[in-house]
Amino acid sequence: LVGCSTGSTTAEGEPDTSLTVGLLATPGNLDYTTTAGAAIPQALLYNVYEGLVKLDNDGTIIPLLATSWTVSDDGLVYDFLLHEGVTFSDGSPFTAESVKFSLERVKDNWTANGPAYLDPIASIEAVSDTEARITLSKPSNSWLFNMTGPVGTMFTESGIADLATAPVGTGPYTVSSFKTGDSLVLAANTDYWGEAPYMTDVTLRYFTDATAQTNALLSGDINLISGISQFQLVDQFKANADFQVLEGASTGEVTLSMNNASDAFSDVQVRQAVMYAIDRQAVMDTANSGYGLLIGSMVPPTDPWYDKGLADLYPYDPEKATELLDEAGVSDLTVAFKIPNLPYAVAGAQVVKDQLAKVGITANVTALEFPAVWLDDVFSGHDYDMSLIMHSEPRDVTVFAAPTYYAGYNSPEVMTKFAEADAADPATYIELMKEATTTMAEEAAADWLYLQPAISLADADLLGVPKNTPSLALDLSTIAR
Amino acid sequence: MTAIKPRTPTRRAAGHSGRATLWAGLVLIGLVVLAAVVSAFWTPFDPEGVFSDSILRPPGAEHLLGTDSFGRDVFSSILRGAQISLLVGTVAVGIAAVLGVPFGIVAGMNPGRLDQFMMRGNDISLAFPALLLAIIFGAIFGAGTVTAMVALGIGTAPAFALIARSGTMQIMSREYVQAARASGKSGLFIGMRHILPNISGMLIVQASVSFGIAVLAEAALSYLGLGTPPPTPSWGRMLQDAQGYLFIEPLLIVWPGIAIAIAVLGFNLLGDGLRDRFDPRMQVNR
Amino acid sequence: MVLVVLRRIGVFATTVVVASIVTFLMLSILPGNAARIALGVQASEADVAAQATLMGLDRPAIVRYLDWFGHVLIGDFGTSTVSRQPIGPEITDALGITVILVLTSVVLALLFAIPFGILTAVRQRKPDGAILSGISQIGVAVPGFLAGMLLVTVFAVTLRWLPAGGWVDPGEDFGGFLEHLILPAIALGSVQGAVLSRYVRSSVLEVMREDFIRTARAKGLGAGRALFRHGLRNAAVPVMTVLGLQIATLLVGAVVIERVFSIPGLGSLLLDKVALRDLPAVQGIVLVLVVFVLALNFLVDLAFTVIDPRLRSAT
Amino acid sequence: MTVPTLSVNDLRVASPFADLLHGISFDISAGERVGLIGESGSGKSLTATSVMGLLPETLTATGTIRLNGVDADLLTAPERRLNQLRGTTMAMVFQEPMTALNPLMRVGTQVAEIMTVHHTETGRRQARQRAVELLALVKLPNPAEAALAFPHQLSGGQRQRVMLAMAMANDPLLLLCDEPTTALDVTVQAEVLKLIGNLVTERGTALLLITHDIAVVAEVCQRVLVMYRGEIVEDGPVGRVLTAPQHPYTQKLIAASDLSSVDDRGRLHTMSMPVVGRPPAAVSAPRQIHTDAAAAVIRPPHRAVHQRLEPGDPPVIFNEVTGAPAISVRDLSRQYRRRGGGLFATAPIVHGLRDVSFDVAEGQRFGIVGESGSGKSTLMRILCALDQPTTGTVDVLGQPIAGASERHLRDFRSQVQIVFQDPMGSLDPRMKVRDIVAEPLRNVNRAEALARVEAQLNAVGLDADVMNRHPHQFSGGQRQRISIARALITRPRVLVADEAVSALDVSVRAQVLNLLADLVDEYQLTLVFVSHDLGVIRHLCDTVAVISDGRIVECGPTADVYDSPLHPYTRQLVSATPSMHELARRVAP
Ligand SMILES: Nc1ncnc2c1ncn2[C@@H]1O[C@H](COP(=O)(O)OP(=O)(O)OP(=O)(O)O)[C@@H](O)[C@H]1O
Ligand SMILES: Nc1ncnc2c1ncn2[C@@H]1O[C@H](COP(=O)(O)OP(=O)(O)OP(=O)(O)O)[C@@H](O)[C@H]1O
Ligand SMILES: [Mg+2]
Ligand SMILES: [Mg+2]
Repeated sequence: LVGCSTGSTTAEGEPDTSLTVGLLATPGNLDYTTTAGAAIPQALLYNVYEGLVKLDNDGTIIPLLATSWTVSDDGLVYDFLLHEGVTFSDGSPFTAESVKFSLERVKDNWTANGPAYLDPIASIEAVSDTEARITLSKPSNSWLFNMTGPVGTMFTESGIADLATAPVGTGPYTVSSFKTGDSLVLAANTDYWGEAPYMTDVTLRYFTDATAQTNALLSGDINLISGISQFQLVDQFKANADFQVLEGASTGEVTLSMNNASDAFSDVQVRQAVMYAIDRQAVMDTANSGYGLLIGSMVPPTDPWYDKGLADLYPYDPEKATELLDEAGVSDLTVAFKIPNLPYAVAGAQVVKDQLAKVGITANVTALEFPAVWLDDVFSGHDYDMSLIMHSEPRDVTVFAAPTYYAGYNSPEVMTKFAEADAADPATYIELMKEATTTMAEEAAADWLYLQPAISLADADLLGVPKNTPSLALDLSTIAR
Repeated sequence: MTAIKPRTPTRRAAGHSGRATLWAGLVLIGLVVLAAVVSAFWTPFDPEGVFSDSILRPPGAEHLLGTDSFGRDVFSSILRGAQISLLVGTVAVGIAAVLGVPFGIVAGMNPGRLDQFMMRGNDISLAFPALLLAIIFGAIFGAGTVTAMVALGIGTAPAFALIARSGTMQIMSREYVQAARASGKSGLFIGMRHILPNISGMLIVQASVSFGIAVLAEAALSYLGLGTPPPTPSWGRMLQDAQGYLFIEPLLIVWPGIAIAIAVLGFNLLGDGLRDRFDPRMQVNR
Repeated sequence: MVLVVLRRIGVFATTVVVASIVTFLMLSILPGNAARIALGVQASEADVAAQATLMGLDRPAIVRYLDWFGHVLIGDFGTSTVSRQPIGPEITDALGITVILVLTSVVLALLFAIPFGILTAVRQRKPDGAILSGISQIGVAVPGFLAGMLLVTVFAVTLRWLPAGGWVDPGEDFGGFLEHLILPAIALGSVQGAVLSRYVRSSVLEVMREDFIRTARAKGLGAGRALFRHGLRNAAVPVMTVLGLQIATLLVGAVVIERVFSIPGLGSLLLDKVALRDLPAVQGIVLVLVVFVLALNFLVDLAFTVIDPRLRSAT
Repeated sequence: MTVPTLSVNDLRVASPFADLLHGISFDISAGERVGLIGESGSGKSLTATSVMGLLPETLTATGTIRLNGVDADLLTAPERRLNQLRGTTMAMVFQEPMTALNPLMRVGTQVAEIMTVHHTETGRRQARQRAVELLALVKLPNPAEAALAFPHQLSGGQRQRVMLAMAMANDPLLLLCDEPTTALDVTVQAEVLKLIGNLVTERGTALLLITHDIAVVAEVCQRVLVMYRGEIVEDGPVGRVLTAPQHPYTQKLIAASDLSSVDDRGRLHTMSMPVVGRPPAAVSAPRQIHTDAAAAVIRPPHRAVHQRLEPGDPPVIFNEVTGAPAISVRDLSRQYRRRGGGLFATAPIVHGLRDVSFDVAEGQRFGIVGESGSGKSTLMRILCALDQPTTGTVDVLGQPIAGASERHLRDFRSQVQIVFQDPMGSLDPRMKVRDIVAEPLRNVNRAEALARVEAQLNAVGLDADVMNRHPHQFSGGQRQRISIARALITRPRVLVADEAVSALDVSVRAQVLNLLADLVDEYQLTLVFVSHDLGVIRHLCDTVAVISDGRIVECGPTADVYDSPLHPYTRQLVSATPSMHELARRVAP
């Protein structure tokens, strides 16, 4: 790296252990127990905060603060064995009591980031300092997965006074400064119980403009962009020896949602007509410069019940679409297409609108301010016919199927299957999940256009940059130079 | 005493360079208007469609200025974009004038308490610049061309009020206003028949300058995502879209940049030219 | 005398109060549920309602206004619903950045505009004057953020001389501060400079037609000296008015450049807070901006009094 | 044979569009005082600015201008050389004292500058001291303090003295004065002229004094040049030119300047170039005072003077009329609070009028004379209900108008009309003459209005075909006729004229005065005529009130007041207003 004017270039021989990462969504504060959004977990989960388990880069659940665990045969009792000698960054020790304290807090004190995920828990017991027993009220396949996310975070009683600005966790980093809208600086936790991270000073710099972010990388202000949105630049970076391009999978399904409860889309034939009318490849080509994966359902390849074939369920066939519309007795369909004012949605919507027009559907596009107005109108108010948004939470298909959800998809059969699946043994779990998600695809609950690629750009000399983003976290501990 | 000789060589000489400016401005504005009118009936390609098979073509015989990331013909978009620019300018300036001018005239015609009071009000609205209003209005009513135009209009109104007021105060001291009052004419009559026509010169200058500012502001708002939503082509949006392709197709940023510059330059030159014409000093031979 | 000062301050205070009411009213009709935004899409309606009560969103408008403005008067802007921090420091930090940026750019603009404007005025009828004047006209016609983008492309991305954006506090690392300041200040200043140079030009042209310049020439001062000794101070008066207005609009207007350069200034803060519906913060920012502008106008008035003896005393 | 100080030879000045000066030549010797007169636009200022080398860039000049002791031709000399000459060898005083000084610089510094620029004083401090001396020389009261004042703190006359001090600072060989007193009051004008005369005589400076006022020339100069359309048409000793003008233009100019000489019909001599002559029929209707049952009896107006107003003195009612006067003013005061003072200064109170009481009888021609700022316009505005008095009552035609609402004034509005000073400013440049004249009419249909406008325009001596033209297409005199037509179209009973001829060239002034006199007779108007020029009042009015500093100080029959002024201020005024005959006598060879 030459001519880098701001990065701290150290003297010859000494390794440069500082890293600056460019990110787009800025956290409003540092408390993800009460503040929604992916930005806080992205910065803090696995870096500052840790749970008993974590999701590795391939999407497998692996031990973290727990060294191992056993599950009773009925699937109701989990016994976790905890690491010894772990302390929080405020010096207090991590014990089974911390587990009890943290998980019990979720129900009453968490308002954001899915407190319901831990509903299956019936009781938590600190058997000894290093043994924690968690009893479920019913068997659940998803809860341990959910434990890898924010709700599984371990807190200490002495460290929750000021979660918004002074997080206290057991992770490899501590927060050394935070300027809203500008940057979050992490410093290596010198008392970390595990292997010390290579990068000792990490600055997360927040940009509001993707171009500014890319420029910062090009000019050497930052070393890494995790999850770029300007895919058109990928080829250019591939050709540039100063940088490396890491292509991975995300859990973000870019979804053309249709309000199943609206007059326009309550008829499954009409929804299917839309499926045929849209050339998903063309949408991806135009809005994403061809980057991404056609999925056809709300399941990314990192989920065990991923079915590759669903991508071809509704091939691009405008004539078929017209036929279906005729059959449904629909003509001159005009729909309110309310999208969030985010770049990918704005780009994708233009292509969708154009293609719908070719089968006689008029889509009136309005770009609503995101999050404020879009949430109010579309998400809470269900006042829309069609929208286009990325669902980035992992394994969110069950949420999507709920009749109260904004998609208005109402299939008791699918809901029952999800419930059965959660309680079933692991093999049946996968089978049932596959069935339910396939049904949703067949009934065209929504048009899952494509899976957003997780593409990161980094200085060529960076090693161990996480490729995939199976969870919300951006795991910095593996990065080296 | 200043002798007034409107048809003297002095005025013609002074107006000479002004005339070139005026014409240059008119020609540039003419180009923009032409683009807007022509594009209402015809553009080489559809500027609002999506053409996945012709993305990012360089300029050539088929696509005069190339195509953008949606495969749209840039030339067609530029032509159509003139409509938005003219619309924003016209409506914003119209709103500003409709709000500001009567306000300024009333204040200027009633020196004393009322004037003081109105001017404090004007100070307050001056403290809410157009961009601030656009941000707030965008949040309240949703971002879009209409919001942008209204915000720009309201934000520009205080400037019109100031100009109208100072013009009115000048005219009020003229003896023909006194004469009209001496014949028992009402304030409304004096405002409409004497003051408005006589300050129209400075108002037109102000309008022309504000027009240019509005075109620039629309571009800035589009850059912030508070302007015209897609797919309606607007020059500001085109700039915003193009900046992501700066390294891939730098020309994409050049064309809308030039279009904006032409429009703004046109209105500024027109304003300068008109100022030379309307400047009272130019008409008074000292 | 004291009475008059008090009266002036009284008028100023009234203006501020009215401005605060306008601000409050305008923002109280913001759509979007701040509580829902804070909690996110998965929160239950009950949680959202509870959160709204917590944020005090359920009280009548007049109560909320009085509560808010009362606290503002004692310097308490309330607590951000997003960052959970007192808003005051957030605003002052961002304001500080924007003010530094704006003032630097205005100084740069003046350094350019004054000589350039005078030159184009003096050489008005010469070809070089016309060409320079044309250049400044084009400068006025270029959107500021385009200038910023081009500067970044050339000096940060291609040449890698300067950072592409961001901000460093002067107290932290002064060199770094300067490096980060240069490009945005130039981007902001170049367009302002072009605009100002037009005003300087017309102002100087105006002054050059004044009788007292002719008097000075008749005394034996050369054209340049006459302009320098007698013209400039007179020409400064209208330019200062414009400058005052410009600084006022720039406080918000800089947001575009702040975006291009990812600078956490006041405009950026406002946009962020509006997006998050952080109402107390938005109200605080808007009020600070408005009061700042009102105060600025007051100071410009004052400055006129210093420059222009005609305003100092009544005849 | 001595070399003249200034020698101008075949000076031609041209703009890209027209020739402005057609080859003029003249000499001025040392110590000689030469006047340059001519109508507006004849090229007087161009001549002077050519000499100074300060012509606008757009104009080109040919010919030669030589200055004694300077080897170069001023027209071709390099700018550097001219800079050395300006302010030392030659100096100039401009017309407009209000704008000719830098408003942001103390006057002392501005005077000192001319010495520091030319290094005629060794240092800044010396220059300052000398500046104070110079200010004393031009008789500024309190020169040391005046030096520290800003221009706006001085009156017009004082500023003109500062200009003069500046011009004299380096003892120039040649002094050019371009209408140095046009903007000043007659009384002040006389002082400044005397000062100029004295200064140049003392130092033997050659003087070129530009003016359009022949009286000014007679006051100061020995020789006079008469300019007409870019040429010098007459050049001779003042006495000779005044008494025996050779060129027809000069003859007319002198005739028109003389307000005391009338022809056999009692009319002033005019320059014979009216656009349309007035139909002679209406002219010589014998003057008769309008009388009816209720009308006031006009006694010969009695003389009254305010020598000095002590508090508690009974107010004097001037020109008191028994019966029903057309205008009756009692204890009228008007104060202004001046705004736009300093940011922190209290608004000072200005007295426009103080305790004014007088009557005007129906049919009377009542003149008001006084210097600038004495309150004349304020009084006129109140009489027309355009302004409200602070205290006091005003009855016009039996109707109290102080405090009356606009609705109650409706009838009054058509009965009382006003004519203003500025021939351009009193006509809306955007309106057609037709609409301007018709403006005061109400409840009249279009056709009738047009007919009345046409008749009225005829009555003021304008053709009907001017109706569709705009004001800028008329000369000053014509514009004033249009103003008069507008004022008379409602057949008012009272006509108020505020400086109605002050802005007109001498040549047109006589025409307008004649017209006014005729119309007042014809329409049996009560006339209130304001002027700062006693000569004009004397010609037009039977009664005059002299106003000074917001008070009437003297009032009586015009001839009496003129011939034997009682109040000191009136005396000053009268002596400053020379008549043509007197001028001729004074300068007679
Ligand atoms: N800069 C100029 N360009 C063109 N024509 C000019 C210029 N200055 C003056 N003139 C014209 O030259 C003629 C003579 O002007 P000048 O100012 O010398 O008149 P004047 O005799 O001084 O009149 P006044 O009594 O009104 O001052 C006028 O017709 C005027 O319009
Ligand atoms: N609107 C006003 N506000 C403040 N002061 C005023 C106003 N009008 C007139 N005055 C002041 O009142 C005094 C009388 O003014 P007025 O105009 O009546 O004088 P004038 O005799 O008509 O003078 P001139 O011969 O210059 O026209 C002056 O000192 C003037 O400055
Ligand atoms: Mg002149
Ligand atoms: Mg007056």
